[in-house]
Amino acid sequence: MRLGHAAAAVMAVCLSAGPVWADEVVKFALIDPMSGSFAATGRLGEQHFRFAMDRINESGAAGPGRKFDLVVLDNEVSPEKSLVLLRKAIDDGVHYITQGNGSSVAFALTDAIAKNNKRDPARSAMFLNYAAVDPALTNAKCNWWHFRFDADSDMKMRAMSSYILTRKDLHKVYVFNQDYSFGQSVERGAKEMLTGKRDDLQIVGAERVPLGKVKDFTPYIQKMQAAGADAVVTGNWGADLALLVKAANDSGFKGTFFTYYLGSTEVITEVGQAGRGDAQISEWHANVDSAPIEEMAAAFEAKYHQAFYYWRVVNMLDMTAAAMKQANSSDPEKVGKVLAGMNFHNPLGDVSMRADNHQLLQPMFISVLEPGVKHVFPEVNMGFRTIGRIEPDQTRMATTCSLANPS
Amino acid sequence: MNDPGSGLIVTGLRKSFGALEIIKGVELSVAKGERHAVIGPNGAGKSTLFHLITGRFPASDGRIELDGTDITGWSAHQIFRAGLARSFQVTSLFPKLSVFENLRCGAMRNFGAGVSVFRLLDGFRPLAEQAERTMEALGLTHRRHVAAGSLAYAEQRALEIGVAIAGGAHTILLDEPTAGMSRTETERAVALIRKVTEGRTLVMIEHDLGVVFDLADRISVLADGKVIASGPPDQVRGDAAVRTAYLGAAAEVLT
Amino acid sequence: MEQGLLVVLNGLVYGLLLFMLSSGLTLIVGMMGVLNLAHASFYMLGAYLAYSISTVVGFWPALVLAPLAVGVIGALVERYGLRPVHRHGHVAELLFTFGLAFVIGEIVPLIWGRLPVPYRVPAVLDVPLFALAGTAYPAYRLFMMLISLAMFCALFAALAKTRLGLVVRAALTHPDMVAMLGHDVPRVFTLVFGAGCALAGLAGVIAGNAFTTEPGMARSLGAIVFAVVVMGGLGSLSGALVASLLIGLVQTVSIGLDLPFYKALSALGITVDVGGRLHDLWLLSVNRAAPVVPYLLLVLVLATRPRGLLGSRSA
Amino acid sequence: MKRWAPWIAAAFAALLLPHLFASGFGLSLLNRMGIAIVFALSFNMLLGQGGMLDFGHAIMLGFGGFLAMHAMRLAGLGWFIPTPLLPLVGAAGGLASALLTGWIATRRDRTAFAMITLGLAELVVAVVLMFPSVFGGEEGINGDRSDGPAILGFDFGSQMQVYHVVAVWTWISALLMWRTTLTPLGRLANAVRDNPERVGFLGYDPARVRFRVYVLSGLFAGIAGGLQAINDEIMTSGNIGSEASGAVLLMTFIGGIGTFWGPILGAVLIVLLQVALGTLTDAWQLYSGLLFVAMVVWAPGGLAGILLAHAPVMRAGRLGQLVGHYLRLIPGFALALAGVAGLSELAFRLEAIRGGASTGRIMGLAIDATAAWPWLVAAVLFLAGAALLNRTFPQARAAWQAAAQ
Repeated sequence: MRLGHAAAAVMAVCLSAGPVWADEVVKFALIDPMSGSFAATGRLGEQHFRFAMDRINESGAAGPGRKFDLVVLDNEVSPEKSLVLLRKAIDDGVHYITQGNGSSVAFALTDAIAKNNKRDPARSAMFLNYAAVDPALTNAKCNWWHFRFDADSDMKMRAMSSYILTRKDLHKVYVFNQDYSFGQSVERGAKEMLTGKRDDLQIVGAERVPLGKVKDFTPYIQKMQAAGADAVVTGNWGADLALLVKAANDSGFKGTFFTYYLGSTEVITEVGQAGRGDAQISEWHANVDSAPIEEMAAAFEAKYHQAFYYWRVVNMLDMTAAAMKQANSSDPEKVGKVLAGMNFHNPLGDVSMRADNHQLLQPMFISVLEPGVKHVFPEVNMGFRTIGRIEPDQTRMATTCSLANPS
Repeated sequence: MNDPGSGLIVTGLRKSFGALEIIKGVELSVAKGERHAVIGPNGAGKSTLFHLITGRFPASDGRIELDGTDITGWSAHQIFRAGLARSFQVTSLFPKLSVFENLRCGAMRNFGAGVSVFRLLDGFRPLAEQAERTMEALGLTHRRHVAAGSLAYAEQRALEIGVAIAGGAHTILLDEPTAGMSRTETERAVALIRKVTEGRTLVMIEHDLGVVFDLADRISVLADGKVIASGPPDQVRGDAAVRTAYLGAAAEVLT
Repeated sequence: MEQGLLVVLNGLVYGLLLFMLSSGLTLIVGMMGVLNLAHASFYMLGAYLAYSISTVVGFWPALVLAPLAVGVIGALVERYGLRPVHRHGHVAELLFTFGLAFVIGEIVPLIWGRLPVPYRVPAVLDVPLFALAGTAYPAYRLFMMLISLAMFCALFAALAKTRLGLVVRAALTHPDMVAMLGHDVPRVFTLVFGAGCALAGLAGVIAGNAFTTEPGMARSLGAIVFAVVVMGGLGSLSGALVASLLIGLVQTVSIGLDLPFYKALSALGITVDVGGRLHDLWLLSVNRAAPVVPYLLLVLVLATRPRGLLGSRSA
Repeated sequence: MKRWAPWIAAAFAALLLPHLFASGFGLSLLNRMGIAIVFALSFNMLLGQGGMLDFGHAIMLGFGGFLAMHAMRLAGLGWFIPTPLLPLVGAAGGLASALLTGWIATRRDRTAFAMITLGLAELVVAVVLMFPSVFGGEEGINGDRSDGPAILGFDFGSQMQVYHVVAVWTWISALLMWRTTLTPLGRLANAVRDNPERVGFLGYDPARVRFRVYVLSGLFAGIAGGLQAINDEIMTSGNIGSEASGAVLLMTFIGGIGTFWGPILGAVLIVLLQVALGTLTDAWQLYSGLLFVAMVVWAPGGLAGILLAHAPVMRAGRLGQLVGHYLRLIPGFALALAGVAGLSELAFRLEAIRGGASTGRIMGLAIDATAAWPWLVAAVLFLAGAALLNRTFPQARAAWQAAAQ
């Protein structure tokens, strides 16, 4: 009897002590912040995973007798902690790793997973990325085991900037981001795609703040006001967005926010009425016209008393389940070979996973927070109204990535 | 008087704390090999004088010479290296270290061990032997492994002297070595001091006049920050100024 | 110009908040020589308790009750935790308060959750007070400033007029005298520790809703408070005030200066190779470097001038 | 010969351990323990042996780790830097950073020293984030340990090979640190800890003694950093920050700062708590914090101190007298522990349920944290245990005192 095995077995039992014992339980380790500044964001993600998994387990979408189970690991958005947790998950026999908050973490994970799979192919792991959107993850630092189900920040910026350019009432844009790879890529994208495109539109300021450290954004808002900004482009998420908008609200800032992540309840609550007219780019929002997802959102809300937000988590797990069913295996390499290049039909249309860089192409929506729409956030009595749909093919961008199948 | 430039010579020494002047121009001269006692009423500045000589405080003014070298303004460890060691009125040992280790620390510098990490301490034979010798002289050999902090008071006082002399410094300053001791303990301590300071220069602060007249070759009387008398015991005993100083102090205490 | 005024106002609010925290710590350090590493944890407790109390009876009673509760907790900690370790020396006390900060940091999320709690500014004060250069100034900020100033005056009055204050002041200026004060010294320690914690709690009450009340709030402020206390001089209240305002202003004003060093240097007539090995340094802007200032000062003051700005004794 | 026996035994144990714990989980655990042991021992060189409470000890580990990581990347570019020698690079990094920070910090002692290191910890993290090209900003920098030249066919990619690198370096470092305690510097460090002023009157500059100990400690912390770089293959600002420094303080103190080997106990225990308990419960940090505070108040000697207190009893052959008394402590202790654990677990679970977690399991048991009865049970357990301990503990202590005479 090896003690290590015994210990590992005990761990595994405790970890997987889910409600149902099935023929095969496929464990997914969610490595995201469950404490600290971004805990709310991580928890929201966890609820969506549980929701999506329950659906799949009920319908048997992953194949007969195959159930999904979630292991939640709190990384406090720290790359080095994430790697310790990744190690732990792999040691415990988890083959599917998923993460979304923080491209800094995603870089560490994708790199470590690639190394692990090379050294220990029997314990290969797949990285399902539902929200880390630094373009480099599917370009310079791409890796066969990484699949991204959210549009990258350049794809989103291209859609967003084309909308901003149509808004003739906007003249002075301030670019405000978190200081890490993702925020830097948003800033770079905004500068590239907005500078020199319209004579009466200029970027009047660009600034980055430490991730999750600033508690009072008032001085930054005052800088924006001093610069006369009438639009703010920001990739901030979680508390960094909520507090930013809260400070803007307190200081009477009149400009429009163009965001990536305005739609989460946490942020909406802080935004209040001042959010009217602020815009976001996303793959879904409550007023995208799709009855099946509306049903889903209602079910989610009934269960978790939160607004449904991460449609892409449901889509991601649905696609993974379908790939498992098709591969008739939960071996990550076999599943990955099906996922790469997979075409999938979901309630919003056809989506496809690019084979060359494992980036999902899906419809995107630009929407504006307004009253008088069908589904509103009760806190503010407003909801998002679509003002533009971007088809999957329009979001395709050139990639420097070249992927070879694992040996 | 003596061979100038030899022994310990203090000239015009002054020390103020803020506006308060404690040492007001002390002149002191201790010849090589001499046993010298510093006496005086409480608050005369005796301990402060020792602190100035040994580099604990910087002097405000004046000059301190050890064997012809000007050591004014040197730091404590430099003064020790020049050959001057001291003990403290309030026991100042290494409480968690054993008796043997305390003595070894006392001797370490002068028995060849620098701040080295390469050689093992046990490799310094003469150092261990010196610590053993001192321990034996102190009569503490049977307490060798006991932590200094757990020793009885008299033992701690003995060790206090031992740590000061273990390094073999040629000039030793003892600050009230017999303070708080019983009659018999004091006698033993005096014998010990006599034995271990053989052939060295000794300066001691002492309240017990019996001890002073027993041990000292010469005596200096410090009162109100100045040396008011200095000389062989008999001469000092008869000095009028000394009587006034002591009686004055006593009178003050009485009223 | 008006923009500058706003910046200064914000700096003052932040500085006064720091003072509220550091004044309590200064008292504790000055009297007892205990560098309470858990001081900012009491600030956090203040905010959380105020949140809980305000959900039941509203903000105004919480403004009084929460600091009192924190003060009582502090006094209990002193009596049953700190006093027993006192005989092991200052390092043991430091270790104790370090452990305490750690444990409070773990217990708070246990009780209130890991997410920020919705502790809100009372509606009466949640209005813009005036507008300067197109920027609204929230009334609550002024309220924070007033509370801080009121506390400052109350503290000085208490120190000047009450018997306890007399003892505390004596102990601050002549620490050795504490030993000679007689039998009630331990009780004075308990009171001072409790009062210091209550001040931290009060700071938590008024800052928790202006910023966010979340489990990390102690961590982000803890070290800064130390910087203030050490810079001001251990045991010096006026030193703490000066240092608080200084750091508050430096931190806030510097946010407005996103001037890279290489530009600042070229203004001084020095040109540097921006593409060279040190490009991180040259491209670093003043506002990014500013957060370092308090810690740099903390280290330098301790290493070179242990008495701090206005202190009379060494750390 | 007798003094070498533990070291030889440790070497054999190190050879044997990976075969007992050959699973990936077991090896990860062992690797973490080895790194933690080196780090904690280097920390105790300062706190236990030199009386320096360093709140920024992770700075030295971090610099060592970052330098080793850069060397690892150079190896990836074709430089001849064998992976097993990266800890030496780490040592250089630790040493360099110790020269810098030590030059400032060791001028002062005790509380002032502790405060300076506290400031340095904050300062260094802030500075590290300002230089992304060296330290990688929020992402940190990563490398591939198998990029180095293969030695005898080993590329050091697998966990098992990493284990052997870690084990060898842990053994060497521990031995060297132990040897340091037997040198003049080691003894002077003790003297400076006990009474810095007196050291000055014995011909040594106490600040200089502190500086040398600090620098040496930095060297070993750097080795730990190098090992960490090999094991994790990433270094970030988090490895340098005050949280990492706090963790090493916790484990060292819990193990016991009064002996050389105490920190080893602490490192093993805390890593076990962290990795083993960390999977079972979210509350391990609270447990280690409570343990730490309890130790500071009641057992400042740590675990090693408790064990050591029984050495005289054992020598006198009276350990048998105590067994009965100690057995009687167990029920009270177990009850109190179960109570505390139950309460914290319930609180954590309740918090998780509020946060949206659906499974209501505590350590594998289906207990509903929203109901009142589990709370009552836990509270009663705790109170009963405390009451029992209140009776049995003084008896046990009296028995120990009698036996230790």
